[in-house]
Amino acid sequence: METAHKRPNYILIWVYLAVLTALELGLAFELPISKNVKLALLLFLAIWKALLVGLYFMHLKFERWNLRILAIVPIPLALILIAAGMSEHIW
Amino acid sequence: MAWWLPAQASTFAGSIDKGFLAILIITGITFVLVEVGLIVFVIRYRARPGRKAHYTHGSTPAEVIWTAIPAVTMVILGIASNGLWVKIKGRSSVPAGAYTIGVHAKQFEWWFTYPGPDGKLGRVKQSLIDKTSNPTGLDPDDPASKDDIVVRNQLHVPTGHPVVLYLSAEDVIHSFYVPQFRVRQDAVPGLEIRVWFEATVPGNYELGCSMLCGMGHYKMRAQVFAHTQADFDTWAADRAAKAKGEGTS
Amino acid sequence: MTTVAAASHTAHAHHDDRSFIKKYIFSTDHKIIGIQFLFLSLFFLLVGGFLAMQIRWQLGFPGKPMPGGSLLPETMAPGGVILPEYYIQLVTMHGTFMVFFAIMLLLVGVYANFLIPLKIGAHDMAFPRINMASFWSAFAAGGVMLASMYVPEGAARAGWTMYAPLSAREDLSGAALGQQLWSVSIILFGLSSVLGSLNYITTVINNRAPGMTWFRMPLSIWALFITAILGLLAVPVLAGAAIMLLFEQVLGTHFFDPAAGGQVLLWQHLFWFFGHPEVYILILPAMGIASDLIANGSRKPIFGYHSMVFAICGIAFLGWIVWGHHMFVSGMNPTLGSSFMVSTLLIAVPSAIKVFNWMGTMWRGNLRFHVPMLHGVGFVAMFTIGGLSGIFMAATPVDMFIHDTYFIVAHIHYVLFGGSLFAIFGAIVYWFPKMFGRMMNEGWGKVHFWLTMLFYNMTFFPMHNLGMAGHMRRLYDPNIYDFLKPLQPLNTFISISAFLLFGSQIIFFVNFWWSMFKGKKAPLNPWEDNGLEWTLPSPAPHGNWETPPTVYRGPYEFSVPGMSEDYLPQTKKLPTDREPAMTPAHGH
Amino acid sequence: MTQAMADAMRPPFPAERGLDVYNKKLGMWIFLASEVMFFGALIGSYVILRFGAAGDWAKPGVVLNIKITAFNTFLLICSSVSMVKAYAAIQDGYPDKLRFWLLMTILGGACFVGIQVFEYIHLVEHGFVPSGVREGSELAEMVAAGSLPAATMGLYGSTFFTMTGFHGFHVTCGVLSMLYLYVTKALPGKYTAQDFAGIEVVGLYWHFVDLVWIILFTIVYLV
Ligand code: HEA
Ligand code: HEA
Ligand code: CUA
Ligand SMILES: [Cu+2]
Repeated sequence: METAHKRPNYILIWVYLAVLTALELGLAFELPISKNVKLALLLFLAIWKALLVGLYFMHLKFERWNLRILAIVPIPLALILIAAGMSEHIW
Repeated sequence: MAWWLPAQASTFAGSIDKGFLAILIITGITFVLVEVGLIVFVIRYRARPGRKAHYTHGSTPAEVIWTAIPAVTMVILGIASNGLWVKIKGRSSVPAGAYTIGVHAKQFEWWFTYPGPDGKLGRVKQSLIDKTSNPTGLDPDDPASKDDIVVRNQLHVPTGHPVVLYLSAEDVIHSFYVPQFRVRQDAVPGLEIRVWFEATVPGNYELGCSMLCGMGHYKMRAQVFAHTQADFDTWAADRAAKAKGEGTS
Repeated sequence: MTTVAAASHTAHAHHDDRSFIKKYIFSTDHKIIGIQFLFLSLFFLLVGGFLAMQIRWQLGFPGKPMPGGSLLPETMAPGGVILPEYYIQLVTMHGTFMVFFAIMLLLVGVYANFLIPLKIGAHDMAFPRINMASFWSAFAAGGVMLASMYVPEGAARAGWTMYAPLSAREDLSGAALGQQLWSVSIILFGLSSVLGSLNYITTVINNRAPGMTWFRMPLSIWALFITAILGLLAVPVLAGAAIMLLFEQVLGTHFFDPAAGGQVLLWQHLFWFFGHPEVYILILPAMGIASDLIANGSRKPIFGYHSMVFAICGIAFLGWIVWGHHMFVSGMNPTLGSSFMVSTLLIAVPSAIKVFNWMGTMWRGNLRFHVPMLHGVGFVAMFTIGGLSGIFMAATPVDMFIHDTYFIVAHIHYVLFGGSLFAIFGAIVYWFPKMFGRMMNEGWGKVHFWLTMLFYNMTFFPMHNLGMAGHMRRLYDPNIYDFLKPLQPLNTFISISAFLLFGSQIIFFVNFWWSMFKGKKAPLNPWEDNGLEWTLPSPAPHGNWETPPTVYRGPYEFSVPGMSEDYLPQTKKLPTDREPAMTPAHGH
Repeated sequence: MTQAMADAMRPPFPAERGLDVYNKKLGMWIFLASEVMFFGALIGSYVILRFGAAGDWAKPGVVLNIKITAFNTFLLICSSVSMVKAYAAIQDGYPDKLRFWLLMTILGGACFVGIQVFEYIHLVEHGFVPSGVREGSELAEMVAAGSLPAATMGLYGSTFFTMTGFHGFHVTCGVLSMLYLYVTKALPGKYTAQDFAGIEVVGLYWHFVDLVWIILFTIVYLV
């Protein structure tokens, strides 16, 4: 089968990841922003990076839908568990 | 009767038993439906020569019916039970002015702390706990703890007056359980859990630990004395007097 | 794949030149692995049974020397009198063996392995070597668990639920090595069941024969498939928890240690987040198998096949959001309790669909009461009781009273013995010919069924009353409590019934071994069933089919009007049947 | 686009029924699903414990060395890229390029593990252990001095070593399996543009491990 199909520019994604990591590091130092904002930003960046890896390196972006479902199905379950565990402390 | 629900001796024992019976009726009907149905089918449709089964892949109306009925029943049951649940265990369910008692569980005994005349329980610190001199870790620096009465394996409660227990556990999880009061609550290390009840019938009951807590779990038993308010006051009074005498018992 | 694989397998099937070791010990053949699992799990079922007998002796005749008990070491039963610390080990190991190593292995180990390829028309599992690894790690796990009973200070003793901190602190539980071995064994077990699950899921998705569309799969396969998903996602959580517990025991970590900020309830959340899906792992395959047995016994298509499938999925889904019903009085956030109650109650709905559809299947059928059918019907009757008792416990206020009493124990055994185990007995008899080429004895099979049914109810039904009277679980000697003294006669009655129950299992034991060697040779299709597995000789050759069979219809086409026999195999091509598309998995 | 791409992304094996994804790859994805739950349990416990902890957590950088770990993170990301390069190489039919990139990946992973071991030794020397803080160690003094929260150091140690330890274990497994493929298949040149399942599957695993680290690095080292 032909292999001259277009494929994501892996180097570009690598640059993305490096930059985002750098940003995260910047956030790690004492900054004039509230703890929660910082937390939110860090999580946002982490998820962004995770998505890049998942979508391009693991080609989820190019897989059929039912394989994508398979890949994300456990995540809500894990979140339910965490949410329940945390709810112990907010009542 | 020993093989049925124990006597009711608290305000919500009655409603819990009602819930139990309601479910017993719902499930009882279902039970009869299913089991009798099975028996009838087994007899009626047993294989007989020359007979062929009725060829069908099902019936949507029938399935809708026997999906909908349980669904509705369950939702109603859920709503009904939740009302009671909130009354008993809800965050703000503890009646105002309830008589406070501290309950400290450890392998394999129960320690009860009564507030004494000032009606206030003293502060307790795990760090202060000492097997012989200070079993519950009462903090002597806290004025409220001065007149507190600490009793081993004997729970005294007034009837007709709500009681709120502050459950704490020293080592592992234990569980506070008085069948006649229909009250059960785990005592969890690291948590202070409030549980309340109001005894109605004076008498002697048994408090059992209902959470496996080690090899002595089976004998982690305490006596419960439900007094009339008057008797309770006299008991508390002479306990307080004694306490003045020789500190904690 | 088809052609290639088929060719290579034909070679196998014809002259099977594998050495004995490769063929029967380190085999990669799903059928052999299934049989290995069968022996392993039945062994553990027996062990669990023996432990139960000792439990019952202590409860029925507290403090009396147990017959043969003097064989036990002083640390367990001096002079044959069971010690409290030994009693809680008995209870813990009984629960552990029965849940993890008997029922779970019997259903997910034996029948997922044996049935999936045979019933979907595959040559073998997708990953035969991983399959073998799964068996041997389960074997290792079982070995470790068994060994833990023979270490000096005895086995784990915190109940099969292993609540921390009791399980984490040897100074409080009195057992160090025993507790650690439990954790190790469970970690190994977790590995085994993940390897198994990913194999089953891949196989069902990818390796179905032409024409075997999703909605032509037998309900047993549907159930095993969904169960595999539950196992895949739930067991790793248990493994993670067991790892933390092990670290707590050997590295002195503080996950569950409140003194250092750890949380005691964390263990319960982790355990039950696994634990409730686990109990559905223990029942769904039984439900699937029962569906097959009942349809065959009724000579009638399953009533509402599609809704049966959706009910399985519904139960599996709800199973993820109900775990808190084990923690109503644990000090958990009561608002959380309310939501867990509602989700739990809702499980009655898909279960209702299943129970009533089984009855619908029998309705106007032509019921043949061969032994598997008996067990199938017994399953429905008994599981219903167990399920209904679950409703009491699901209602939070009532559970506050009956939690951790024998009411729960009754529930456990009605769903697990009356449910799972009855279906398993049926399955063993039903597929015995496929496994060993011989039939199990019919007459003795019926005797075993009826005696078991009788003594089983005599044993476990009164436990409801014990629970209602307030009899706590895991209680070495109820007579400590005055209010439990009047229950002693009932306890003694239960114990005697339990001994008789165990006794009647001997019939099965003998029948099993006798039939394996002396039973009458099995005809090609002994139960006149439609399943693909019956198109093969018994026992089926390595690689099953030379070329995969073609499937023309669902598995439950019994008593089709206008047909001479009352069954219509899935592979039988009628003039009206079209050849299936080669990629059935996309819709049907 | 998706379908075309999907086919392009799938090595041209004899197509199997079902998901139109060959068994090995499907199996790996399913396995990864279980891994999500496994790490979900460990990470979830960390989140729950930290959320419920009395008193605050040690500040980032006080106990752990962020710089070296940041470098480690970068290393892992690079090894992910080299992995995907190896995959692309063989997909285009260049076994020699495959060998190079795969070797790079293995080296990257090995360095990561090495650095992590070094980090562990370092931490233990300073008194940071799974049970919290070792008596009489440097960190013990800091706790005494109040520059570290005494209340939560126990949890910190427990969760840190469990999470990073198991991640490290996964990396090690990845390195070993890649080494195995390198020696047994890549070197003999068994992989071709027609058959490179092993590379794609081990790649998926490797990227997942990288992905987990991205999360861990953020919530353990930076938050
Ligand atoms: C095979 C295993 C299995 C199965 C299938 C179930 C099924 C159910 N279980 Fe059970 N459960 C266990 C195994 C199982 N359980 C075990 C081992 C424990 C104890 C763990 C321990 O602490 O050691 C336990 C404990 C347990 C508890 C905790 C009790 C306590 O510790 O206080 C609860 C509470 O809600 C519960 C509820 C339920 C419910 C609602 C179902 C439902 O799925 C049942 C649904 C079925 C039906 C309802 C019957 C059929 C339906 C109809 C006939 C339709 C009509 C019905 C109505 C209208 C009501 N179970
Ligand atoms: C599938 C699960 C299962 C099964 C089958 C059983 C079977 C039995 N169980 Fe058990 N039980 C549990 C699961 C099970 N149990 C669990 C999870 C607990 C909770 C543990 C805890 O609290 O931590 C429990 C707890 C428990 C208790 C409560 C102890 C306590 O709380 O103090 C009691 C008390 O009577 C008991 C009794 C019995 C009895 C008499 C049997 C009898 O049915 C046993 C009869 C014998 C057999 C079923 C074996 C027959 C053998 C064969 C048929 C094999 C043949 C072999 C070949 C052919 C090779 N069990
Ligand atoms: Cu205390 Cu059981
Ligand atoms: Cu449950």
